Amino acid sequence: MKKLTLAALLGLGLVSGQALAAGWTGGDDQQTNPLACDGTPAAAAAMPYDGGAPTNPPDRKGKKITVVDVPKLIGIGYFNATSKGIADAAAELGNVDAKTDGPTKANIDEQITFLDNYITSGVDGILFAANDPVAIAPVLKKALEKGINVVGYDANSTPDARQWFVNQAQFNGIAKALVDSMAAEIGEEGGFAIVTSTFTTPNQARWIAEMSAYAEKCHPKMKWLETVEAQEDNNLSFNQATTLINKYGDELKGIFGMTSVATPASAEAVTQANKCGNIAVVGLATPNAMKPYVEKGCVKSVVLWNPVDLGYAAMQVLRSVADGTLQPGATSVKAGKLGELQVINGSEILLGAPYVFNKDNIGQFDF
Amino acid sequence: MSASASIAPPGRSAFQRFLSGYGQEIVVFLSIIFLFVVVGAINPRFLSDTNINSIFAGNAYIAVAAIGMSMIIMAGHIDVSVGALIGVIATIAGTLAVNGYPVWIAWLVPIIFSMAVNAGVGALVAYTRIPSIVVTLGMLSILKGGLISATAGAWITNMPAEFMIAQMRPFGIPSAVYFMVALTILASFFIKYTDFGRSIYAVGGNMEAARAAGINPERVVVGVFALHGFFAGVAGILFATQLQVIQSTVPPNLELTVITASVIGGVSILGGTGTVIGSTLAAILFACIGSALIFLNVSAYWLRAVLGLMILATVLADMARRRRAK
Amino acid sequence: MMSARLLRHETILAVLTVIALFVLAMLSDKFFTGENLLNQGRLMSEVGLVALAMTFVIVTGGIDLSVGSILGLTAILLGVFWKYLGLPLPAAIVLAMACGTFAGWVNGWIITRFNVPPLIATLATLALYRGLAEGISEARSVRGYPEWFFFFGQGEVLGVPFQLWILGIATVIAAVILGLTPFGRATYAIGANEVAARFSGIRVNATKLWIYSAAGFLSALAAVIFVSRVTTTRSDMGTGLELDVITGVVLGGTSIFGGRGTIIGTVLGLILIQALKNGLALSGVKGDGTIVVIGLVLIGAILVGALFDRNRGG
Amino acid sequence: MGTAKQTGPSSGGRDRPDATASALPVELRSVSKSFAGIKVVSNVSFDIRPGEVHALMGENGAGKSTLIKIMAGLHQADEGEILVNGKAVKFASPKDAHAAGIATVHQELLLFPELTVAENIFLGQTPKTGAGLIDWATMRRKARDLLNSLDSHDLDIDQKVASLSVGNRQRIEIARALAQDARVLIMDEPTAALAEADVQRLMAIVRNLCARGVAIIYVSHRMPEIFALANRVTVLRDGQHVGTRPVTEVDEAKLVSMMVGRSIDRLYPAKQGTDGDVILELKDVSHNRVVRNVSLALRRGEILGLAGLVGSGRTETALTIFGITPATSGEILIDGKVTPIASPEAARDLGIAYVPEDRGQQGLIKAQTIEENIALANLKRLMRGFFVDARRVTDEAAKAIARFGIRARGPKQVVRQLSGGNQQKVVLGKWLATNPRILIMDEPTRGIDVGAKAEIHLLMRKLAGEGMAILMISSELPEVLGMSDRVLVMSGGTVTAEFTKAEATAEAVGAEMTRTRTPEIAA
Repeated sequence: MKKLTLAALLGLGLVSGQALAAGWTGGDDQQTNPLACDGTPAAAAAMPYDGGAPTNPPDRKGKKITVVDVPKLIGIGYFNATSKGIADAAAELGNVDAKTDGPTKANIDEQITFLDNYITSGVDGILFAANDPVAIAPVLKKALEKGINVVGYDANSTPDARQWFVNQAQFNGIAKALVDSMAAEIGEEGGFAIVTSTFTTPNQARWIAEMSAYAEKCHPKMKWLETVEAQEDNNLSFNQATTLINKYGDELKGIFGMTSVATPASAEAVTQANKCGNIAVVGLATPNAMKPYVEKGCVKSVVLWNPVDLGYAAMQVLRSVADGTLQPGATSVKAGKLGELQVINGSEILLGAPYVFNKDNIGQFDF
Repeated sequence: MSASASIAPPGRSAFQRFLSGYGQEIVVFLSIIFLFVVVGAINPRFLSDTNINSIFAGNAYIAVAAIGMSMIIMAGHIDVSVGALIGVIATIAGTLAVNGYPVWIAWLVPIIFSMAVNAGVGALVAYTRIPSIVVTLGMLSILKGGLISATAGAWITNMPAEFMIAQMRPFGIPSAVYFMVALTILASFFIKYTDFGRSIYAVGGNMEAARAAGINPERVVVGVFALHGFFAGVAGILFATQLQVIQSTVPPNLELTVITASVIGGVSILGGTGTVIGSTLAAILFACIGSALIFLNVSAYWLRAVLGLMILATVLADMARRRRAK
Repeated sequence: MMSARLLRHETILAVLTVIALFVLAMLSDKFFTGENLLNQGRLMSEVGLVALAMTFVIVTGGIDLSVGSILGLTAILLGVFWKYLGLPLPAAIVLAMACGTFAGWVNGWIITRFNVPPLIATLATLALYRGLAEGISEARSVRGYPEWFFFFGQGEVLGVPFQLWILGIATVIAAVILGLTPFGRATYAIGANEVAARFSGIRVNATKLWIYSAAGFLSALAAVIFVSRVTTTRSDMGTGLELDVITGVVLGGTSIFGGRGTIIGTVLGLILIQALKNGLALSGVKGDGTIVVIGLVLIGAILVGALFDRNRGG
Repeated sequence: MGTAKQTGPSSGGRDRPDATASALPVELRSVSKSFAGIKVVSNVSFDIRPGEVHALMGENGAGKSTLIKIMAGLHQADEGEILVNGKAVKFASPKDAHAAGIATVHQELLLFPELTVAENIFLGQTPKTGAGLIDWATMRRKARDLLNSLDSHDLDIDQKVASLSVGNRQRIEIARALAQDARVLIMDEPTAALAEADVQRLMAIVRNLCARGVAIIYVSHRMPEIFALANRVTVLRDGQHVGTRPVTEVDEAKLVSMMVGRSIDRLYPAKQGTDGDVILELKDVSHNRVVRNVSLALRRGEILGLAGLVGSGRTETALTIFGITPATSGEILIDGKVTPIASPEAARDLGIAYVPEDRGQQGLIKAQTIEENIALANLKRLMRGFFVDARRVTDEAAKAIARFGIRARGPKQVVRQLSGGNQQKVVLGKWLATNPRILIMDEPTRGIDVGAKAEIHLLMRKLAGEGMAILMISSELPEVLGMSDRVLVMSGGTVTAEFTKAEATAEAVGAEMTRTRTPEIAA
């Protein structure tokens, strides 16, 4: 009886697995916009400003403002780094009182509650990284209505719910960087798998969708094998990556790590399986976590923008918005030591090209 | 009313005793064998020594934590804070190791800390009679919040190689597997052959009767929690040393996994019954299922649903078996 | 059940809540404002609705860990019915809620039909329902609901958030059912001694089925309000909801062993937690600190209650 | 009591009972104990001699249980002292009492269902190997020997206790006491839950123990056992020591009057009125294999006694009539009409009431108040609109308290705090409030003291006189014979004999009960 049930379940699983094996699992269903294979920048159509505006904000020009930063979650390396950037910028500016607070897990409801509380407590500015672009919109709009300046970074909301969004790198840009790196390491016909956080995490889902589109366009013979979920959990990521290695054997030439947790864990799995050099790990990660693998040569390159810079830029942008120096329609903004940053897509500010860490430069970073 | 079942001749054979004592464990064990056979037939790589190694090693820390959890549940209690505690232990261990303390201190101090914390929880449960689920629910909040306050989630890296005990591979087998096996055997032995071990069942089965039999139930409860602290401590060390990086956060849903392992392994949530072998087998079964689903190309979207169905099937099979036994 | 003996915990809790409100109001002048309090009511509505049903569940000596997953599943079904099956939104809402209620009924069915302890049964369905939500949605969000739908989660009636009305009405109904009706008496009796209840002609299984179905229904209702409030549907909605709900109910004095507990207590427990979360945040305490405080308050409140009981009861 | 005074200087607590004749195994001197300011045991002194059966009697609430708990180390006396072998001792815990050679077989058997028979016997003092580990082989062997010495060869020492009968469990408790080398064994109502055959077996065991020099403190309400077993009897009333007499110097009436402070002349009230029509009839009713083709008819105004051993299908038949375990075949007729009864609710609505055998588990919700308990079976009737009418609930309880003479502070007292007899009256009150026509009483006076027992018997008679049909199940043969207008004997799940009042003698019914004795009663 028991065994029959089990067998039936497994059978069911098999069938559903095959049925769904057509596309890449883990991507979202929004429109993709793959870049050209040779890297020619896409002709960016100038878009009008599509961000929102605070209702009757007080004149904050040059005055001391309180700013709260509510990232997706607190307690992970990545948002520690952005938080550090924000604190750095605040210290440099001198007239900002900034702090970071947020939920302990990437939970839309809790994030909304945090934002709501800070709106009530009367902050002047909000920095956020959205767990869900739509879910967060109502509370951000409420902040705008209260005259609070709202700037996003890392993970966007719907544009009208915030003023500006500091985009660390465009989705298609990241996708191209990742897929190109992988192709360079494993060749045009290699098989690879993806370890992501969850299928519902917007950025990851977006990247995977863009990667799929770009790979189809520019590296059509590369073979996507599988996408697995691993939360933001080190050990689970490690286990999942190890299982992938065991399952596909030589068929698996590379693993994409889609989060700053999954990438080092995948590298660890490759290391512990003694497959360094046989299986490439390409992914998004922070340099500190990757140093051991990069220095040992197990991982050649890690793609990431500098999250400290991202936080720094977000804080600078918020200050400019509060001061009124950044107005809708601007094409660039001054961001302290980062210099002039470009405005794209109407109301987004581009941090720059993604940074590629390798054996030579990784030692210089500490975050 | 149980006439037919119980007219057994006095003193049954050792084999009969074995069977009657390990009903659910056998179900779980057979499930593992079944998975190995079926999945192995479909994809022989499932049975490669590396994959078997990773199945056993991957969930070893869960199995170790489930040993302690099983004892807690046998004694009629529960601990929903074990996941948070393991996170805290891993962080303490990693911090000590990175700051140059000898590795044995980095291993031992967190375990002692874990035992002390849980003994405190046990004392609160035993002497104030607050239900353990309430105390540990509170502890979950305290440990989780406290950990984040203390570390701000900074990752711990660059730990010395000799600290990474879970990565050592004596005779080609991950050391976590040795821990899992040794502690399971040791705990079974302890439960079977010591007064304290037997009194866990007694306290879980009937607290007042235990008192009348000369057992001090409060002391047993504190002891069981402290023991659970020991296993959680070892689990935390294995967890911390499995990878080069310690996240210093609370591993998500770990407490549910650990409790599920104990329960699927045959520990009755009502207390008084169960074995630790069952929970270890269940932890291995989970690793098996997780691995098998990937090997069978079960769409990752449906993975959790299949897992839930499997838990349900196991539970219902157990219920049917118990009903038949009656 | 309404005897003074059992209301003692509620009294302690009420005093504690008043003290907390007072202290928090002293710490931040933004706390004790009508706007903030109403807004907090809005934020606690989903947890509150589920906690009402959870009170019944725990009073019978059971527990339901799957409520968060039912919330997620209902939210997903709502979106899928509307967007992918093309049903009119009102029909999709009703159908999704029916499915959520059914999910609760299935919990009750497993528990009563197969005698599975509730903790285990709902541990399994916790994974199952969440898995169904993920599988059905394939992790895709459903967005773009019509404007009128947002009224449930964002609208106001007479200056009070819509869902707070719902919560208020549901609270009154739940309090009346638990405190004043034969159904409530049966609920307490089952929790205190299920066998004796059965031997007294109480329909134990039917009562439990109703209660678990109600937990499913209120989780589903919470899902609709939640989707309306955040304007989108995701399969991970409601993750961890069960622990928040159980914390509130237990803080409210409901015995985890069954047989005692009140809706008033649950409401007080919820208010205390929400006030602490909000008030401490407004006073500059960070989220992680707040979690620690809530843990301490939970243990402390139950401890004080237990000590009082012992001193008086002997 | 005078004999106890001359305990000379003790030669130490570890002497065997027969070593020094002067050392009494246990002596109590002026022991008192209060709870919450109320003196439950007041100035009680008596002694136990080696090898004697010392009966301890008194109504419920007389202080027997408290006294036992003091001797067992569960409570500590406020005043007075306990001497073991002439040496004053203080028991801080049951462990101390065990060390002093005092063991207790409690009324609620304190066993561990998930441990084996052998383990239950040795829990707390398991045999150890040299390494300090439990020596299972020795433990199993010793358990086997102990049980053999109690003539319990049929018990499987590896079986989990959960599946054993009450009689077997009790033997395990006794074996446990012996394993502790007990020189004094306290038995708290050991026969209360036993079937007649098990009672005989127990009495044999008790005699066997006495012969070995074990002193036994025997608490029981059952007179025949007292006279058959005891050497001396100590009677308590309201916590006071009424007296200690050799059993040869007292008779039943004397003991009763000592216990209740007055004399009760008639134990069983006479029948009033005549029987009416058949109201309940069973035709070949079966439930699985425990109730087999039971046929019986119950008339208005009649008390029908259902006798039989435990496991003979008496209670199971009652459960089937009451809808707990609905009939799987056969017909139940009420007022001559075939009426399927699928649930207790249906049974109640048909006017059937069932006062179950296990008061604590099935009859009452001990944690709730008297009024809550009484209302539970009457919720539909006590409603106003959709709500339970709290005032009528209280009134109903007050009525029951007055009607049945329940000794309680009021309707809002928690049932747990009441004595056994008063608890039983609450159960009765709950069911009589439903205005039943058929009353099934399963062991109506189990564990109830003499006074309350007489009251309940009187009440049953009165109800029958008013036209109620009563089906009584009892393991006490005198009760069956004294109360029933007719007696049915059950065995192996079916009715094997019927006796009229005149035919029903102890010999005839007893013989019928044990005639078709099946081996299964042992398990």
